[in-house]
Amino acid sequence: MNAAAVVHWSEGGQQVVSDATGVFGLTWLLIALPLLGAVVLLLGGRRTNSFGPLLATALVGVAFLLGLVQFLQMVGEPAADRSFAQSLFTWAPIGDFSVDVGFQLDPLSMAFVLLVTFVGGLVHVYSLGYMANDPDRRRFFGYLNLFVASMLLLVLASNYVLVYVGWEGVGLASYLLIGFWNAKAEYATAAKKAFVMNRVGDIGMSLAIMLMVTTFGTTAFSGVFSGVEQASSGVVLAMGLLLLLAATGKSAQLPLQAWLGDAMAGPTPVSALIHAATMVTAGVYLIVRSNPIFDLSDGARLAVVLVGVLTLLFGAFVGTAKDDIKKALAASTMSQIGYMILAAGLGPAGYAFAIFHLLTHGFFKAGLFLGAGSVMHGMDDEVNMRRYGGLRKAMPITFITFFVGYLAIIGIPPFAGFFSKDKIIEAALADNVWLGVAAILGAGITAFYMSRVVFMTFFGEQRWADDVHPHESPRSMTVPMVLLGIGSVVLGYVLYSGSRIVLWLEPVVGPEEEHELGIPVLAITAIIIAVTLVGVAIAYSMYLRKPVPVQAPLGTVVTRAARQDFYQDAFNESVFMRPGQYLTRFLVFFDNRVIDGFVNGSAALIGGGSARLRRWQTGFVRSYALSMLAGAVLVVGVLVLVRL
Amino acid sequence: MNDFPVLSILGLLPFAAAVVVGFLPHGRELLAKQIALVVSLVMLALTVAMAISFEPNAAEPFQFVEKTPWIEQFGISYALGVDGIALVLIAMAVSLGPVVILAGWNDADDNERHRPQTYFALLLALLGTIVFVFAATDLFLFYVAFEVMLIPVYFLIGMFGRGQRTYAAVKFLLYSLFGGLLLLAALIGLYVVSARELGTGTFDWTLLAGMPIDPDTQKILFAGFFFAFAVKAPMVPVHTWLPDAAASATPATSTLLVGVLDKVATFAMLRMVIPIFPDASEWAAPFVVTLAVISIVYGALVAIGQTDMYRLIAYTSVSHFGFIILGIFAFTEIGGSGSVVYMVAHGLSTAALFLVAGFLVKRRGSSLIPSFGGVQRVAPLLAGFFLVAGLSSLAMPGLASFVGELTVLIGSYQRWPVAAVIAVIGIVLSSLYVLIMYQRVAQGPETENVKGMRDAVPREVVVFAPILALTLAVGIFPKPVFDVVNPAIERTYSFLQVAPVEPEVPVGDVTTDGAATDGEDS
Amino acid sequence: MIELLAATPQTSTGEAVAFWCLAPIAVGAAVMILLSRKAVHSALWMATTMIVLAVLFIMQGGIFLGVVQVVVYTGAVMMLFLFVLMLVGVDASDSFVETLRAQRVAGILLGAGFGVLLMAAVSRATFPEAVGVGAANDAAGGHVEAIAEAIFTRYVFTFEVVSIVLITAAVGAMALTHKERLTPRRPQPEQSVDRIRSAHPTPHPSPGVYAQHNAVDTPALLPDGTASEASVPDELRRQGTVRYTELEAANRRADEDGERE
Amino acid sequence: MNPENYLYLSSILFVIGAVGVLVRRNAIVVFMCIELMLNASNLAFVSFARLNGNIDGQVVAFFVMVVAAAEVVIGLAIIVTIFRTRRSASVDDPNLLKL
Amino acid sequence: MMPHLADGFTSPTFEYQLLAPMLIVFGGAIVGVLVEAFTPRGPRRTVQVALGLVTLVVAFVVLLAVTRPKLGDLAASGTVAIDGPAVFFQGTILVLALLSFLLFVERGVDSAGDAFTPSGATIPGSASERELVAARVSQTEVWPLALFSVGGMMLFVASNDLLTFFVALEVMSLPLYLLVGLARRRRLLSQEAALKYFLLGSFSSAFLLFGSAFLFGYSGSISFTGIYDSLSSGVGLDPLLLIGTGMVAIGLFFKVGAVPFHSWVPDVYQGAPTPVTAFMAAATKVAAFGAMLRIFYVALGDYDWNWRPMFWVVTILTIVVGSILAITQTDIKRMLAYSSVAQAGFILTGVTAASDSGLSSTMFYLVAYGFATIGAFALVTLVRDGTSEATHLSRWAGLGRRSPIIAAVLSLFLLSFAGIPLTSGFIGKFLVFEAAVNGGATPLVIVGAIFSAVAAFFYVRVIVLMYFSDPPDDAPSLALPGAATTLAVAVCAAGTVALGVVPGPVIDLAQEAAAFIR
Repeated sequence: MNAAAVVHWSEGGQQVVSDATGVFGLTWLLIALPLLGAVVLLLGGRRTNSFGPLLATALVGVAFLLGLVQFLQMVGEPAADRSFAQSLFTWAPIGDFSVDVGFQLDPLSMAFVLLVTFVGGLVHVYSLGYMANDPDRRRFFGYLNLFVASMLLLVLASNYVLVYVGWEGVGLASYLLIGFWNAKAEYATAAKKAFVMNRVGDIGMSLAIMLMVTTFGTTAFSGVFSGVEQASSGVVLAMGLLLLLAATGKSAQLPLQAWLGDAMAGPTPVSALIHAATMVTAGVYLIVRSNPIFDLSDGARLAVVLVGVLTLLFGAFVGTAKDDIKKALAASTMSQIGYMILAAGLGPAGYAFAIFHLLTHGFFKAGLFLGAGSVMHGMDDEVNMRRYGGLRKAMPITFITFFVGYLAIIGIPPFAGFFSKDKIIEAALADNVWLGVAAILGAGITAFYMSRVVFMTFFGEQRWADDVHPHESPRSMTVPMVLLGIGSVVLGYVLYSGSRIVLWLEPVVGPEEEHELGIPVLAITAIIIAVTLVGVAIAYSMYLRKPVPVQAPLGTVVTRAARQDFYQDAFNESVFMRPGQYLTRFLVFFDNRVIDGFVNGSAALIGGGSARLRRWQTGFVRSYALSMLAGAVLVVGVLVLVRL
Repeated sequence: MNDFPVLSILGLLPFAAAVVVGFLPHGRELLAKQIALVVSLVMLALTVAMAISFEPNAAEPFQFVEKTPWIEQFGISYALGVDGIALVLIAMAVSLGPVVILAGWNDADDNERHRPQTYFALLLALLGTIVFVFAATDLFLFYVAFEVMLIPVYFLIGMFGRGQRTYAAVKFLLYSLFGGLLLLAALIGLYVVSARELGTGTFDWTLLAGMPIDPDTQKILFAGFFFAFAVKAPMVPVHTWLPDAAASATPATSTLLVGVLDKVATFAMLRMVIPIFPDASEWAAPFVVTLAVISIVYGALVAIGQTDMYRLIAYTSVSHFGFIILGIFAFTEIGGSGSVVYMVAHGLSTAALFLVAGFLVKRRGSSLIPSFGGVQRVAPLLAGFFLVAGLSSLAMPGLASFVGELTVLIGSYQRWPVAAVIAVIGIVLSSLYVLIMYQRVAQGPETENVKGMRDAVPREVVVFAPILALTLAVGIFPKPVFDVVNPAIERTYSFLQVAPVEPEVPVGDVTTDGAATDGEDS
Repeated sequence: MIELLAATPQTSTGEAVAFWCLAPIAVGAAVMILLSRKAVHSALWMATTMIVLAVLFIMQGGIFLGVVQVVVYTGAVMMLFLFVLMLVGVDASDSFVETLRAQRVAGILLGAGFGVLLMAAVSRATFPEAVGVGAANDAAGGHVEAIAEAIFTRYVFTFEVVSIVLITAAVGAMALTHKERLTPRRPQPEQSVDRIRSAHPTPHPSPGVYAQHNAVDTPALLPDGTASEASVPDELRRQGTVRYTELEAANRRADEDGERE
Repeated sequence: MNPENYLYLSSILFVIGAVGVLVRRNAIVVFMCIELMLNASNLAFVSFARLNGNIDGQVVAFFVMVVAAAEVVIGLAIIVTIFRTRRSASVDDPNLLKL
Repeated sequence: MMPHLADGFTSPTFEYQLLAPMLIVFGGAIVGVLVEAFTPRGPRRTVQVALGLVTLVVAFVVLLAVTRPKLGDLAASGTVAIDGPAVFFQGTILVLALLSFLLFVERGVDSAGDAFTPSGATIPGSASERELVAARVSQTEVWPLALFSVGGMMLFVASNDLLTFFVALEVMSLPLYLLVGLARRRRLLSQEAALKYFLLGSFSSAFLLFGSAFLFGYSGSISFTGIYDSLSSGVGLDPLLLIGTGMVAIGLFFKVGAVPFHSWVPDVYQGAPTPVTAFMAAATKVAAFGAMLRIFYVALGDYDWNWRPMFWVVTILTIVVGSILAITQTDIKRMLAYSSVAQAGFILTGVTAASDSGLSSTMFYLVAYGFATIGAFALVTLVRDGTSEATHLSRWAGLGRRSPIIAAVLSLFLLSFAGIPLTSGFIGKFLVFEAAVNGGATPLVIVGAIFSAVAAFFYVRVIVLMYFSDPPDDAPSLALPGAATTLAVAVCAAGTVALGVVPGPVIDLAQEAAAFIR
């Protein structure tokens, strides 16, 4: 739609962004298809009850196929020509400033398109079974479609404003889906909490956009990235930190991580899709996408690294203490995204690995969540792992797929997670020894808590209640799980071999920076695997060799703290919520009593003055004469005074 | 353009209809409503026709100009005309006309004291004054419309309101009069100054705008104008009339009052305050911006603490008006255009909120938030409306307010970064007040209170649909609005001395979407 | 005499002596108006002041005015005052207890303040040489002629308008005091004839006779114990303030109840 | 002697009259005090006539006497009317109209 | 001596064309007195009514047809100035008087007759009073008295020397003292009002007269022209000028009801028969302001920097106290009385401008105010409790539903008082404020604006009562107005709207007329 090829700077050299033609010209359809589904389902009312869910699933499927076609087409292009721009219309033109509704399809967004549509499609299919008996499932599928559309908009947008639109859109979808069963008051609260905390992060996004417009006069990626070199270092640092703030909100990183655990209130497919595979990784996408900004600011990258490493440990510790299977997985998600953020913070050395881990994680974590959903499905929505045990016989497919995901996440070769996590840890070690140590420690804890989950759920004696009859889930649910399981097995190697992922992303994030490692790579891998096995062993000794009590033991101080998410909610409550409530209450009082009181008080004062003055009107003619004489003195006095 | 006096007809038609409707005998209530609806639709058609033949980039400031001498001794004329800003706001107001009439269809039916005829006559009269107030290019005529506007609202609140309607009506009127009379004093001062500067005194905007006035005088006159508009807008700390008025008025009245009428103030800041008192505007801008930011945060915080839906919505408006004023006083084109879009968006979102809240309140008989709970279980459609209205209020992308809020923030950040940074807190607070209200009203288990509540009836759907459509239209494709507004904003700020804000690192020529030429030739 | 007093612009010693004798009298009499308990005394002090003022007028060349002052003011107006005083009770005397709080103190203070302002103004004015009315008189051919000329030429319209004031006074006094008769006064013979023809040739019983109270509003009791309405003045009956005995009141209530049923 | 002395006298009489209006309760006396004020004014007029050599001052004084006479008639008529109704000539008694 | 006198006597000139309107009114009044004396009681009232109305109409016609074309001259040897303002004010007074007379005529609203007692001489509540009521006698002296007063007002605004000024004041006032005491209902209040008005009025006249003496002493002349001429010369006598200015002002402040000389206003307005109240509130105010403008603009025209501070103080006091006091009133007549005090303050704002625009704006305001005031008081006569007017505000609750037209028209007048656009009051306020700002009295305008809002409160309170409250159980009856009242109210309402919507012609008139001659 726009002028022909314009130049897009990237550290890797010249990247040509060409006008989207051919199949790339259909990029807008990627978003439009699920959006259409959402509109039809949400506005169509009860009429669409019968075919709505299927339609929604089909539309996402079509989008996936379209993405696949585009991918194949893109693979055929030379590496430098893999970026395509499409501008639909000008959204807000004001003087020299203007925002287009425009998309940029390049290797990075392509990866996300495939992830989102594939996992999204599978989750849709899964949901057909999982939500089969929910009276509101039409709405559910509408929301899911809305989410997919927003997520695609987020990753396809060619400027930050449009990213922000998608950003908020996924937030809204997340809110709607977390609160899908809002008849339960806590669920509604959880949804609200997620939305509000996300909005806190959005402050960063808004401010970053303002800063960009002020600095560059545009928010388009091309414009911002080409101008960023000339911007002052303070501005670049500020932009980086603001984008990081946005990322922490969406990706549940410290200090805005508190919502994710509660978000498990949503139906499990939602947790799989939104709160594991896609939306929560948007922060990683944002940082990687903004790589020209982070490349230029060591300070911003340091902040990113710190957030990542702290969150990965935090999430890991929390994960060890949770008895709720979904919450344990949520903590794990938090921790794994910590890895990604950490990688992204390492700069050119880590961008590709962040995305790598993001993709593999998308598969195995989605699979794990779907597995958990399957378990819950068979266990009458019981989420407490202390009430599980020995389920591997009752639901073999679920067990196998779950176990594959488990192996992937703890990083056992050759499962997917092994490759991606290993790369991150290597990069971290190369950057700073302590970072590496923390990352390796995190891997160990990951192994421990994930083993704990697997052991408590599928191994050991049965601990479920008498009236529960575990059974395998229907085909619609198991097929997606199997597909994701396959992905968890092969995706790592596929992307790793020949540095495929690195090369694929090179046009966007630049070439991988070679890092110097003091010790051989194999040694590191060995150490990591060793630590992982130690974690598994500890879990084995604690949860498989000893019976798991149905009532959770009190535990140590640390355990208790971890169970409470290290008192993050208590902290938020006492530092923000309570004072906020007091402030609000005070201001309401202030408004009613002081401001309005002042107004009403003035009125009363005038009224009172009137009543008092009125008493001068005594009805005695002599008093009136007196006031007249007083007036005479006044009048003549004023006249005389003027002459003085 | 042509000689067809479209603005006069647009303004006078509802008055004529109001007289007819007001004098309809008992028993003809339905006819009254129908006339009102038809007239409002005719107005809408006229406005659409006007908008189509409007030329955004015309050289002269006003189009559809009409001018007849009125009080020649004082250079007062009956002068009408619209620029882009006025056109957009008239369009917004007139679009809400049929919506509001339909929404208030049964509002006056069970009123023991007063007849529906009166209700609809007052609504029509209000619509008429609104047209005049936006279309007047003579300041005196503007003032007349500005004050006359109070009368129908006053009666609408006092006659057809609920609760403390008398208190609210009187408070509204006195507040407005207080501001209005100071405005009158300032207006007279301006006239006297114009007589000195131009030889003959005048109230003609085209002569007054950009007229040299010595700075001290400007400051005094500015104070008079600004105070009146701050009361109307409403800004903290002169806002307390609004919650009372909104809590007592019918939703239809509140919609027009908050959604449209209060825009007069922000409109007048752009139309009058800045072009006529540019120096004083620059001088006072830090103060105004501070107040605006206080309004944003304060309004939102107090909104969070409200237990009455109507009052809550009123306080959200205080917050939103803070954004609008912040945008205006950013003195950047982005901020200015953004604030106009925000005005439109706020009109729509407030309309949606008030009207949907009204549907709920009508069913429940109470506007207190705790008297609801779990509405979604019994009336999912209504709850959905409510949520969408709320999202519109919290500036969800895709909806109109987002466009306004984002551009306002960008525009104000360019000039007043600190203010913009504080104002951004408003977006968190807005999600709090909207979602808390939605949660308490619509979510959670179905409560005794809402048992048997009927879901939205077709009339309500018809009321909500156009608002939603407009909100989405402006949210997704705001360009037509910007195209119309931009030239007017540019003209407005051309009176100022402040340097336009230039990007530090201009990269306009290499963007894919930011090219300066995009607006015209794509 | 006329020349002596009127024509001199400057005050002669004689005038000064006269002034210093008369002025204290005028002030004293004026003060006495305020201090006299009885209104009629005040009126007399008032007359005193007026006469003194008449002399002062004459001393300043206002001979005609002085005469008018005595004739019209002291003669007619003061008599009117006295007449009305007689009408409302010549003995009536004011209580000297001030009922309005602080009225007297405030009045005197304000009066003093006002007086100071006035006199300060007069004292600060620097008057030119007094001209005297002599020249004006001479121009017209004499004092009375001068006044006459002013009245009948320059101020003739005003003079005629003054007549309106007088007419107003007359009409007003009539309106407030004259009661119009609706029916011609009936001659006494006719009244006595009517009396004999009526049911009550004898005088009505006087109120209170045979009743508990001897007051006008208590009706007389007839021998049968009922009250005689005729014994109370019509006025009271109309006002409904007739005081019945308890027994009678009870009977009446019973009657009324009966009627209602 | 200085002719201004007449003005001092006039001022004093005027003030005494004014104070009399404030402190006396009998309507007729109050009214007399007002007449005293008018008389004081007349004295001022006559004195100024002499100071300025303009006979008009005396003419005014003459008219004032006529007008005052008429005023007295009306005033006394009003007082008499009130007296007939209330049996009192005190200006303090009629005070139904207040507040 | 006689021959001498004959020699020096020059016949006074009498410009009949200029004086004709006044002469007609006075003549009509004198004929009225004769009618009083010689016409039998039966047709007497009819004759008086006809005579009164015809006199006013004829005077108005003559004023427009004969006097107006000739204006700009002194008349009657310079004692009267028939200039633009004089003719404008005389015309206004005649029109307002005519409207008030229509209320005098009305017998339809009170079952017993018109608003006046059948006989002022009877004791209230006495048998003889009842007898007279039963016979439907009326006190027809009201008519010539009112005409006298009208004539006095016309002379008051035209008088060009201190003597005529004083005499006109008395001609205007004396009949009013009497009229106030002649109410049919609540006669005790009426008589009390008359006594208060009379005593305080005479008191203020004495001040005015004393001040006149000092002005005369300062200038050596009683003509306004003479005073003006001497302003520059008599430096040593300045203190006299100060005292004179102040005390003359006091007399006029009293007449217009400015604070602190206002205390009579509420009592007298409440006690007087309502038609008389309307007459006083409208016409007297016009006359008093007319005279005030003349003396301060003509005689003291170049002295304004000296008297303006005094006006500032009084204006502010008047606006503030009038507005504030009206808030707590519970009687509608008293409320309107305080409103008229506050309005006097706004008019004074215009006077303070001391310029031609101050003059013309004041003129316009007075016309606007006059119409609205007469209209408002006319409506007060219509709401009745049994026999007398229901003036307590609580009795007016819910009137909007019971009688939409009365309520609507009253609201119109109240909104006009409050200065809401599209009513005459707004234009009036705009004009005086404009004049004041132009004349450098901006602070006054700000005070005026602020207290306009306070004043609006009590006007609005009545509207609230009428429309937003429920009527009391024993709601007062609503009298059906007769033709006369209807006509008066209609004219007032039409005037109020017309002056608000198309004020141009009247502003033109006022501006053209706004030139005093000296």
